Amino acid sequence: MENEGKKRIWSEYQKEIADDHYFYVRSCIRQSFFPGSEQFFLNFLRNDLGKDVFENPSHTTCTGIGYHGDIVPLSTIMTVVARHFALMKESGYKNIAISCVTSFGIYTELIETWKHFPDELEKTREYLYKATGREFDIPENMAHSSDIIYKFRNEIAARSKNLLVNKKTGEPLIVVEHIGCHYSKMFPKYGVGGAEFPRVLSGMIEAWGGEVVDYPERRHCCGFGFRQYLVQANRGYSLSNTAKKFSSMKPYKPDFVITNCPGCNMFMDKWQYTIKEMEGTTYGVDDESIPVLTYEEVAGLVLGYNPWDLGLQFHMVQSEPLLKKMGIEFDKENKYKTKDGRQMPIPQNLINA
Amino acid sequence: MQFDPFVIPFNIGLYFILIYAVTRSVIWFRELSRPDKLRLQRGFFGKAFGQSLMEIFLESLIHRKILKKNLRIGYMHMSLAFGWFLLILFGTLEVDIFGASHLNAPYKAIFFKFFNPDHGQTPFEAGYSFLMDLILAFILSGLLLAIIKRFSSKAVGMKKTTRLKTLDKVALTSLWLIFPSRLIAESLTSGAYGTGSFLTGTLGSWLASFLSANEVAYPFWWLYSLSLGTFFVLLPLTRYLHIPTELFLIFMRNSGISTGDKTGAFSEVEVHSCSSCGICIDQCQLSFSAGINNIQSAYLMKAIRNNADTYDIAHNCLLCGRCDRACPVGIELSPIRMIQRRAGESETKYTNTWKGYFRNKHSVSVQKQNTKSIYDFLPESNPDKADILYFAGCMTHLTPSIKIAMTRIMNASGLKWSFIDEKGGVCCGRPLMLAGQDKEARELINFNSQIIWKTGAHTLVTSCPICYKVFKESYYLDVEVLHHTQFIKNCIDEDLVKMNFIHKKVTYHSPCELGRNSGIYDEPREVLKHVANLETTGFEDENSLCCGGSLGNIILSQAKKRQIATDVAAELTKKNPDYLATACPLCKKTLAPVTKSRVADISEIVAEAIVLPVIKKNTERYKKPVRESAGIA
Amino acid sequence: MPDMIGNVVVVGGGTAGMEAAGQLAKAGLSVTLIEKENDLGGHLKEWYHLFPDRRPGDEVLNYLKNQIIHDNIKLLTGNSVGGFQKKGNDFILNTSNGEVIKADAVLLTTGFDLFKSERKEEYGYGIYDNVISSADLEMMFREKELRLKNGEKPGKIGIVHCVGSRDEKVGNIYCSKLCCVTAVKQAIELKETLRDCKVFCFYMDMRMGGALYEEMYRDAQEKYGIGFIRGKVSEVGINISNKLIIKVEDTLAGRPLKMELDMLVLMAGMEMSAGGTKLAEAGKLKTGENRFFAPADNHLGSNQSNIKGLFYAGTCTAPMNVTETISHARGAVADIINYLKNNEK
Amino acid sequence: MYKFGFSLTKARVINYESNDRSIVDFILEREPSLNLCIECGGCSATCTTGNYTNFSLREIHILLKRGENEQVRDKIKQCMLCGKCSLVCPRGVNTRNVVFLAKQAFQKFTGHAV
Repeated sequence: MENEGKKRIWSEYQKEIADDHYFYVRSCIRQSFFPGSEQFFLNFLRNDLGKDVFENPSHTTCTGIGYHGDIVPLSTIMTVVARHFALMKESGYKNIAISCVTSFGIYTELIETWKHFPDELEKTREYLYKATGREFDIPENMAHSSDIIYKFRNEIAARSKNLLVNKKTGEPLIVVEHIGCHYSKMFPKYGVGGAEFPRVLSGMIEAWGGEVVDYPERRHCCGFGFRQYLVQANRGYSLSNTAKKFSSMKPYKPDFVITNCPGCNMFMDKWQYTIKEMEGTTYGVDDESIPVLTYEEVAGLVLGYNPWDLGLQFHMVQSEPLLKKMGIEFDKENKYKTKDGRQMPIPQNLINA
Repeated sequence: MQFDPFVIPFNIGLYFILIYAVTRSVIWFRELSRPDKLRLQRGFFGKAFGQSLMEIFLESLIHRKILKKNLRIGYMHMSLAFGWFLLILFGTLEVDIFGASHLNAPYKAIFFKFFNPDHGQTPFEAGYSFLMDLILAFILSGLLLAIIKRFSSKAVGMKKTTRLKTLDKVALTSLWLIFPSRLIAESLTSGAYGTGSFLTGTLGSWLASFLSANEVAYPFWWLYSLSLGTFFVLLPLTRYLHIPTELFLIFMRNSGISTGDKTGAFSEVEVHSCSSCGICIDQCQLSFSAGINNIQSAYLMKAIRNNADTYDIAHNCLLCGRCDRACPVGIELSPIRMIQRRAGESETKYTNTWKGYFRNKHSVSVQKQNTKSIYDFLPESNPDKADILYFAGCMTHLTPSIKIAMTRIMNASGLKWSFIDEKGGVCCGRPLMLAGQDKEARELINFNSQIIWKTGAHTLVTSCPICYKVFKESYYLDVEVLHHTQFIKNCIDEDLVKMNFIHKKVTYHSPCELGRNSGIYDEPREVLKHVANLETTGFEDENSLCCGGSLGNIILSQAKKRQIATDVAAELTKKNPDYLATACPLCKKTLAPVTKSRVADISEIVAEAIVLPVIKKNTERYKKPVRESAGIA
Repeated sequence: MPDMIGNVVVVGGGTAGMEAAGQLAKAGLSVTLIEKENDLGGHLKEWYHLFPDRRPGDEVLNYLKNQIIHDNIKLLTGNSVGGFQKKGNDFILNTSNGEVIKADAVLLTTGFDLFKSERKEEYGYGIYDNVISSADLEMMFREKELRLKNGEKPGKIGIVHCVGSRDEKVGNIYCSKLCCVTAVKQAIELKETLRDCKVFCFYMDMRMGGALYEEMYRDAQEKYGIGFIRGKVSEVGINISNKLIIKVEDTLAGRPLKMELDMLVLMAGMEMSAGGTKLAEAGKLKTGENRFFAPADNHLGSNQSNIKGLFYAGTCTAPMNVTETISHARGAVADIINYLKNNEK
Repeated sequence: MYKFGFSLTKARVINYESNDRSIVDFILEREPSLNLCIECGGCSATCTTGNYTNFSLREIHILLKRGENEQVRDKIKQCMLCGKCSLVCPRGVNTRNVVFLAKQAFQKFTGHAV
C-alpha cells in the first residue's frame, strides 16, 4: 500500500528537469565546507555525461543567509538574484542549476513573488538596471543540482562500482534521507515528489540499492534555522531540533544520512559532534556517530571515486565505518594529503576516525 | 441453700458482664483528657448527678424522645427497657419479701418461681404475682412489636430499619428468647402447682391439662437461663452494648463534656451509645429524596465500631444536622462525622482486640504537611476604615440581586459602612473546614481577620450563612458578627429603615448553616413578618429541610442535589406563595432553578419594601437673580 | 386531484432524487429518474447507521426504494446527463447512452462527492496502513470487520475532524457540517464494537448544531469516555513498531502533543460532485464560492436555479444531512408542481 | 563535558504515551462527571483563587488528562474549595470533588502532602 500511495503522489509532482546546458550557481556553504561535492558534480556532468555546464566566475552569494537572518532587505536580495539571472542571460543560458537549497528556495520564492506581484518584478528590473546596467530574464528551467543527479540516477546506477549494500551481509544499507526545508516545503511543485514525501533523494537511494527509512521526525528541520543559529545564545534551540531529529532516527540504526541541502549537512554533521561533547550522546550503533553525506558524495562513492577526492575527510563525522561496510578501499596515508602529495594539518578529535 | 445447675449459664453471663462493664468504664475514664476527667468528677458529685439520673430514667428507661418521635417505636423500647427494669426491681423485692432469706444472689430473683413453685397461694402473694404477670405481659407486648418491626418496619411507622451483622442476630434471638422462655417456664411450673396469675396461671393450667408440667418446665428454665447468659456474654460485641454505654454518655454529657474535633473517650462512648434505632435514617434527605441508604449516621457509628472504611460515609453527607436534632440518644453526629473527615490528620485510631471485646487506642503517624504557606499569593490589602463591614461572600457574588439589595438597605440605614469584598474577596475558610482541611482554612481565616482588623470596624455583616458560621465560631475577632437578617432586624428595631408592608404571601426556607447549625431562627422570620405575610410550611426551625446544595457534601452529584432541591421546593411551595424566601445565596441558587415560584433572599424582599426618605430640593437657588459681576464685566 | 400533464426529469438517484421522484409521481406527474450508477441510493447505500438515533441507513434506503415503485416513474440507471438545452419552455437532455429526453421541468439532485482524503497528503491516506476515511469505517461497520491491516484489533483510534473542510489549502473554506456529528457517531460505534479501545477526536470546533447532536456529544463523553482534543492534526508518521504517530497542538493546554495510534479515521468533507460541476459548466448554471449550485434565493428559492423550470434539491446545493435532504427534495416538488400547474412557464 | 555557551532545551511537546495518568484515572474512577468537561472555562472565570493568581481549573483539568502532573501538583493546593465553580459549570461537573480527589491522589501517589 505504502509504495503505491507514494508513487501516486510522486506522479502528481513530476518536475521538468532540463537535460543539458546548465548555468551553475554555487553554494557558499557547500563549496567551503565540503568542496569535493561541487567538484564531483561538475566533473561528473561534464566528463562522465558530457553535458554542458557553465559557471560565471563573477556570480556571488544569493545573500539568502543574510535575508533569512533579517539583515538583507527583500529589494536587495531581489536585485542580487536578478543579477544572477542577468549573468545567465548574458552567457546565453536558459536552464539554471542551483547547488544550494537555501538559494533554490530564494529563487523559487522570488519567482513566485514576481508572478503574483508583477510591479515587484518591474521594480527589480529597474533596480538592477540602475545599479549595473544589466537586464535579465527569468530562467526557463530551474533545477536544484540534486534534481539533476536524480534525473541521471539510473545512469549512475548503470556505471556503479559499489552499490549501497553491506558487502559482508549483502543487506541493503539503511539510509535516512533529509530534504532541506526550502527545497519543497514552500512550493511543493518545485520539488521532485512534493513536500510531504519528496522523491529526489529516496529515488537515488533506491536506484543505488539502499533502503530508505521513514521515521517520526522525518519532516523535521535540521536545526539550522538561520537566525536561531547566528546568535550564540539561541544556538541551544537549533541544537535541540537536531537532537530531536537524531533521537527519532536512532532506533532504525541508519548507516548514513544523505542530504541535498548544504546547511542541513553541515549542521547534522557538526551538531553530532557538539552533542557528543556536551552530553556524550551518540546516535549511531556502538557509540559511533552517523556519517552525513551529500548526494554528490554518495553518488561519487557509488561510482567508485576516491573518498578523499570526494572530500569525505572534511566532515566532522568520519565515514570509515561506512566505507568498510561498503567494502571501499581507502588508504589512511593519503587522507590529508594534497594532490601533489603535500601533508595537510590533521584535524583533532574527529568522530568515527 | 436453693440451687440448681441450670442457673450457672445465667450467673456466668451476669458476672461476666458486670466485670466487663467495670473494666470498660475504667479504660474510658483513663482515656479522658485531664479537664474532662475533672469535669466528670465535678459532675458526679454535683447537681449534674441528679439530672443524669432523671435523664437516665426518662431516656434510657421510658425513652421519652423516641416516644415523641414515634409512639410505636417508643413503646417498643420502653416496654423492653422499662419493663425489664421493673421485672428485675420487683423480682428482687419479691424474693426479699417472700424468699427464705434476705439479700439473695441475683439468680434467686430471676428464677424465683422455680425455687418457690408454690408461691402465690395467699391473696397478697396472688396480687403480687398478678403485678409480675402484668409486667411480663407489658414486656411481651413490646417484644411482639420488635419482632414485627424486624420483619416489616413499615408496620411500626418507619420507612427504613437498620441492617444487622450475624453476631447481632444471635444476640437478638437470645434476647427474644428470654421472655417467652420465662413465660413458658413460669407458666408450666405454676401449672403444676396451680399457682400463677392471669398470664402464667391460665396458660399454665391449660398446658398442664395435657402434659406433665413439671417435667416439661425444667428444660424451659434451662432455656431461660441460657438465653440470658448468652445475651449477657455477647452483649459487648453487639449494638446492645448501647444499653449500658448510654448511662456513661448521659453522665459525661451532663458533666459538660463535648465531642471536640478529635477521636477520644467521649466520641467512643457516643459511638457505642448508638442503638441503631434508625431514626436518623428517616430524617436524612439523602435517604428519602436521593435514595442513598448507606451513609446515614447509624451506619457511620456502626462503621466506626467495626473500624470499617468510613471515607464515603463521612463525606457523602450534607451536614444539614437534621439527624443530630433527631437522635434520641443525643449523640453529636455531625461533629463525629467531621472527625472522620479529618481522619487524614487525626492521630488516634482504634482497633478491636480480644475478639473485639476491647478496642485499643493507638496513634498513627500523620502525613507530613508542607509547612510553607499555601495561599502566599494573596495580596497585602489596606481597606478603608469603617464602623460596619459588609462581607458578601463568594456565593453572594453569584447572586448579584442580594448584593444590590444589601447595598440599598445599608445605604438606607444611613450607617457608615464599607463593602469589604466588593471587588471579590477571599473565601471565608468554611468550605475547606467542611472538607476536613482545617490547616488550609486557618490560613484564609488569618488573612481575612487581618483585613477586618485593619478596618477597625465594630460590626461585620455577611449575607452568607456559611461565612457567618465560621466568622462566629472560628475567627477570633472582637467584632460583632451578624447575618444580614439579624442586621435588618436591628435596623427595624432601632427604626433605622422605614418599610412598606408588601401584601404578598411568603414562605421561608431556613438555611441549615444559619438555622440548625447556628441557631438563628427568629430574626429571619420576624423580618419577613414585618414586611409580608409569612406562611408556615410545616418545616419550621429545627425541622427545616436542606436545599441540597450544601457545600458539606463534596461527593453528591449535581443530579442528586437537584433531586433533593426539587423535593424541598415542592414541599415549601405547597401553598404557592409569591416568594419562597431564604437567607442564603447558595440556597437561593439551588432552589431557584427547580421551582416556578420566585425564590428571593430576605434582603431582596426587604429592599423592595424600603421607603427612601424624600430629599427636599432647595428651590430658592433658582429664584435668585444672576449677579452682574457674573456676566461680562 | 386530476393527473397533471408534464414530464419531469430528475438527474441523480440518491436520497434527494428518489424522494423527489416518488413525490412527483404521487402528484401525478410522469418522472424520468436518471442515475449514473447501476443501482440507486447514492451515498446512502454506503452508510451503516444514521445519526442522531443511529437508525440503520437501509431502513431509509428501503423507504426510498418503495417510494419510486410507481407507474409514473421511468428509471434510467447506468446513464448520465451530458448536457441540456432549453428550447422555449422545453428542456432537451442528451444522456451518455445517446438518448434524447424532452422535459417540461428538470430537477438536479446530483448530490456530493466525498473529499478525496489523499489530497491531505500530510495525513498519509493511501500511504500508511490504518489511515482510513470515515466512509471506509462505515464500510467496516457494515461488514462487521473492524480490524487493522495486520488483522489485529485496534487498541487506540484517532478521529480527525474537518478533513477537506474549513481548509483553504485544499480550496474548501466552507464547513461540511456533518463531519462533527459523524465523528461522534462513529466514535460511539467504535466503543460499542471494541469495548476496551481508546478513542480520541481531534477537532477545531465541535459543531453539534442539529437536533439531538449535542446530546450525542454528551453521551460520547459521559457513557463512552471518548477523549476530545482541540487541535488540528498537522502530520502523521510511523514509528519503528509501525504504529501511527500524530502531531497536533493541544490548543487548550497550549502545548504540542504527540500521540501513538493504531488507527486514524479521517472525517472527509463534502464537495460538489464532479457530475454536478460538468452540468454547471454545460448549462451555465450559477455556482457559489463553495462550487455547489447557487440557489436563486437563499431564503425563498433554495430549490430554484437561475434557469426557469430547472430546480435543485439536496446536497448539490450545500452539505445537508438525510433529514434536510428529504425535506429539501419535498420543497423542490412543491416548487415544480407550482411551476407546472400555474403554467408559470 | 565541554561548555559551548548554550545547551539543549527540553521539548515542550506532551508525549502522551510516556506520561503518567494514574492521577486522573484515580479521579475519574471516583468522579466520572469530570469526563463531561467541555473546556468552557466558566470555572476559571468565576474562581476566587483565579482572581489573585494564574490558577485555572480548566487548565488543571486538561493537564491532568494529559498526565502533565508536576504543574498541577504545585497549583492544585491553591484552591479554596469555595465551590463557585461547581455552581457555574454548564455540564454539572462536580469540580470541588475533582480538586479534593486530586489532592488525595497526589498524597497517595507522590507521597507528599499538597
